[in-house]
Amino acid sequence: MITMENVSKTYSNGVTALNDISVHIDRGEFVYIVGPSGAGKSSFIRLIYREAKPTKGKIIVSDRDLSKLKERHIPYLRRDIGVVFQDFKLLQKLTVYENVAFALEVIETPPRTIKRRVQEVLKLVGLEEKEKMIPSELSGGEQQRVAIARAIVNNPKVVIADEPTGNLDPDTSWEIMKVLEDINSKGTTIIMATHSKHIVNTIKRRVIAIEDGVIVRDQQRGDYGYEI
Amino acid sequence: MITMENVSKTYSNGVTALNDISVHIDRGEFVYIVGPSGAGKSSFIRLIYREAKPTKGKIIVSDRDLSKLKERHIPYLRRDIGVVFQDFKLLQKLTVYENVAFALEVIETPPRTIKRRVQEVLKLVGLEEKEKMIPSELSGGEQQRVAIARAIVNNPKVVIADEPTGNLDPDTSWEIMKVLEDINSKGTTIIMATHSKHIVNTIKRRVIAIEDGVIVRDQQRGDYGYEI
Amino acid sequence: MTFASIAAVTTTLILVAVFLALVLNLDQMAKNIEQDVQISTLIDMTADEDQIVELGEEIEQIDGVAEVQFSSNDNELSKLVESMGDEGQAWSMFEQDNPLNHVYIVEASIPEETEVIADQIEELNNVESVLYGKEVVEQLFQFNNYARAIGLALIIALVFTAIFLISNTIKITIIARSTEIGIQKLVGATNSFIRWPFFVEGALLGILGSLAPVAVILGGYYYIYNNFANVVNFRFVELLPFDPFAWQLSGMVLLIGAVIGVWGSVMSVRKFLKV
Amino acid sequence: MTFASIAAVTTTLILVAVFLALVLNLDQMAKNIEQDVQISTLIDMTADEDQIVELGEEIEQIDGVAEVQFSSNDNELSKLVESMGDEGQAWSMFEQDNPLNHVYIVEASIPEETEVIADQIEELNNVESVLYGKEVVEQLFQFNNYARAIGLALIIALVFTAIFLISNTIKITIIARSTEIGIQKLVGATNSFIRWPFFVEGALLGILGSLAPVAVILGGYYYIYNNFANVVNFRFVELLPFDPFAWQLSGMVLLIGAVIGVWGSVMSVRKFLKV
Ligand SMILES: Nc1ncnc2c1ncn2[C@@H]1O[C@H](COP(=O)(O)OP(=O)(O)OP(=O)(O)O)[C@@H](O)[C@H]1O
Ligand SMILES: Nc1ncnc2c1ncn2[C@@H]1O[C@H](COP(=O)(O)OP(=O)(O)OP(=O)(O)O)[C@@H](O)[C@H]1O
Ligand SMILES: [Mg+2]
Ligand SMILES: [Mg+2]
Repeated sequence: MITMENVSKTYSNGVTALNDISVHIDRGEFVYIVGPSGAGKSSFIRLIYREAKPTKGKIIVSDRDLSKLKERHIPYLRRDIGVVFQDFKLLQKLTVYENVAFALEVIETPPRTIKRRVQEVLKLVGLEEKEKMIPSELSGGEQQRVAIARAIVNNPKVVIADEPTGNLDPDTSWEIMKVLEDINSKGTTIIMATHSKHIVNTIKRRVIAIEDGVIVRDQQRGDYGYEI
Repeated sequence: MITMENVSKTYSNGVTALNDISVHIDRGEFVYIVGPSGAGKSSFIRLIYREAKPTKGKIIVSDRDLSKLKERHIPYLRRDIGVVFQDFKLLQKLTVYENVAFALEVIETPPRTIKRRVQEVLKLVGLEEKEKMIPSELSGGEQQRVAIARAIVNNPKVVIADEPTGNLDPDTSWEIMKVLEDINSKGTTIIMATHSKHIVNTIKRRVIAIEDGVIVRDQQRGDYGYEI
Repeated sequence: MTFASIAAVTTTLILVAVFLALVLNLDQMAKNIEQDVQISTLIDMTADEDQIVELGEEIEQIDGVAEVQFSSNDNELSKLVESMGDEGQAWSMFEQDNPLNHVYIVEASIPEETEVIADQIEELNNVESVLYGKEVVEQLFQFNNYARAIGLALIIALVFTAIFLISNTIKITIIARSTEIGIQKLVGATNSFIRWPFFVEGALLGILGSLAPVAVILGGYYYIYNNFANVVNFRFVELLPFDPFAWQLSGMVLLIGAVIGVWGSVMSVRKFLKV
Repeated sequence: MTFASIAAVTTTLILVAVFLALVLNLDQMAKNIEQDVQISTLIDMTADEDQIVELGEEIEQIDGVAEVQFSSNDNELSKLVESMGDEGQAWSMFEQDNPLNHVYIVEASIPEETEVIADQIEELNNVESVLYGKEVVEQLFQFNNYARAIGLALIIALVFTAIFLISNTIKITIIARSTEIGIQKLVGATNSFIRWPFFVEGALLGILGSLAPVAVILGGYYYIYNNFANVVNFRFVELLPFDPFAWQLSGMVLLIGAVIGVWGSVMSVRKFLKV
């Protein structure tokens, strides 16, 4: 599904966020990305959906070689990937419903299907009653759940979630994890950056630990591994 | 220090975020605000520094009656309170250094003092090497630490932190907690909304639990209280 | 913001319309002047009727002569008397003893050739002298050229001003939305999906922005045409008739508005699609 | 964005400057025409010298008469011959037998009173008739009034356009910064702390934006004044002299720019300080 070979990423200000990373993630895997603040987790994620380009190395995502991907084909790559951004990235002028529906509109889903599917997903993240509100009227955790709903609404092949529970209380976090586990069991690849020791240690999956831009550990059914 | 009497907050869209809250927080206290996503924690906090006005009830913050506070005196209230916003609210065009310095510039601190004090605080949150970067060049956790640095830089009487560790790994979280404990021990009142069961259960302080806009528990040396 | 944008387009297009009206009218007036350049061929007092007819034929055969008209000395005197108003009455006593010549009034088909033709006529027999206000004509041509050049410069400057202001407005609108555009792209929207609302908005903005100018043109020109015509009626100062001029002008402004709107919007969006 | 703002201010102020120059010149020309309205008093052919002198004194005593000048019939004839150019030569044969009257040329101190004064003169003895181009004068006055009204309307419209565009520009700049302003307020900045950079920016924007227009005024007017003056020299069409007019105009534009800039910025900031 996702293959990186000797990938490095140096930002224009000279910071090297990733340094010679090689990794392979199979279709249907569930992978935690862990590591301290500033380690390079978000940078790793940004490379997969081509928000950033690697400075060096080769990346293949669902059979597309990203270094050869033409500018105008990027939207189609992104439609295969649902992303929960660390800072949510919601459209501020649209309602909760419209934000989630937007991901379906860009792939020209018939309106009737959109309606059914959006309501289904909003219920899954517990926001069915807030569908008419705009992001600035939501609490932090509610916005995060809208972002999650948008990421999974079009049944993408891969869901990438950058700290999807950072603003959520434990109860809600577990519900979200259930949703992710559920779609993973149906074959969706899940990549999730997280700081939650509890989640990682409870739902045991593959753990990739990044520190200072280098993969320091890659372990099936690993644990969070950092002392509290 | 902070007194609320029968305070309610209903937003213009009809959502009642807080419902008849009464609470008193003394000078020098350390208070956790806990509760599920959307319970009203951020709304509670917003009332204290007068980003929002209560629909009903009376609020007194460091001897100021907020309902009688004149528009032009609001800045002076806010200078007594350092706030870590849930969404950081950093000035996107300024560097890390300038963002933190800004809180000192508005109170007309002499430039020399500013320089010394800002560097001191950036060291405290572990960002001394990133002072020349702008927010969009920082990781989520780094931005959160800038927000924390800005909140504490002018030695305010009260520090209010809305999920100050939501984007931080456990190690960095504990460092931030040490900083907050430290300034609390010097007499600063701390109010902190959090979802971290670990922190609440480890550093035992007063816990105010809000659910659906109502205070359901107010306990000295309490614990997080929600099941994982 | 949308209102402000439309208002900005409106003010600019009104200016464009006013200038277009001014320049087109001035240009027309200049043409009128050109058309009116005539050569007065003073015929020798001694010439008899045959010779006069012959001269007329000779003049007609000169290349570039459009029209030749005979005017008797009596006719010339009465024109003179008339053109002098009250004061001219004193001269009517000379009707019996007319000191003026018979005249051929000649018009060139291309006004700029007047001088060449006049020179040729002067060579003919029985011509006493040729009058065509050499200096006046040259001055008028030069004035005409100046007016056209200045007019053209003003119109171009104004259309560019309009384009600049509109694309500026749209650009700023888009800057305000660049975060939104970035997010849309990250969620998988194609460029054309993002572009078309801006395209529609640009066209709408341009067209809505030109409605008021069109109203101003129709109303204003109607008023000015009807009132101004009574006040100023010098020889060459004549306004283009309301119908069809005001309608043509309205069409032009609408077209300019729509084209500029679409153009400005397309140009400005392009920059922000590289996310 | 800052460049775009300055450019928008610049284009607008150039338009204001052009219109101001046009309107002030037109107004001056209109005044020239007014100043030039004269009454020709045709003196009876039969009047002897004493009577003529007496008539002159009587005219001078009429209220509102500014100047009275005698012009002999010989003088009148040569003026006529001259004004007719080549064609006039034919008339010079009448020098021996001058059919014209002696004339008093009278000027009113207030041009609008011309008609009243002319009527009074007509009542006097030894006056054959009074000529002052009744219709022409009335038309000119009316044209003059129209020109002033239109000119005033155009200037006001343009200054408002300028104010609108500038405050619009600044407003949009501030909308783009409203998040920043909100954050600054939340961190404890007072309104004046936030306001003063915008104040400075507005003034700078206005002044920088008027530099190019000032250059255009000085350069352009210098060129036009020197070239246009040679081409167009009809009686009343005379441009205001470069010095001091162009300098005064530049000063006005600079002032307008600065005032509008500060005003626009202050107005626009106010709205966003209520966070
Ligand atoms: N756009 C950018 N330009 C320049 N430097 C950047 C940019 N984004 C991130 N960085 C830097 O790259 C490093 C890695 O950032 P990244 O966002 O990948 O960290 P992270 O592991 O996601 O951290 P966190 O857990 O705090 O979100 C950091 O040092 C950061 O300052
Ligand atoms: N500006 C607003 N306008 C309207 N409704 C709002 C606004 N802000 C918050 N709300 C609503 O008020 C309720 C409480 O929101 P609040 O942000 O206080 O929750 P919270 O406890 O901070 O949640 P979280 O832990 O997810 O941040 C929510 O239902 C939210 O939708
Ligand atoms: Mg990150
Ligand atoms: Mg909150």
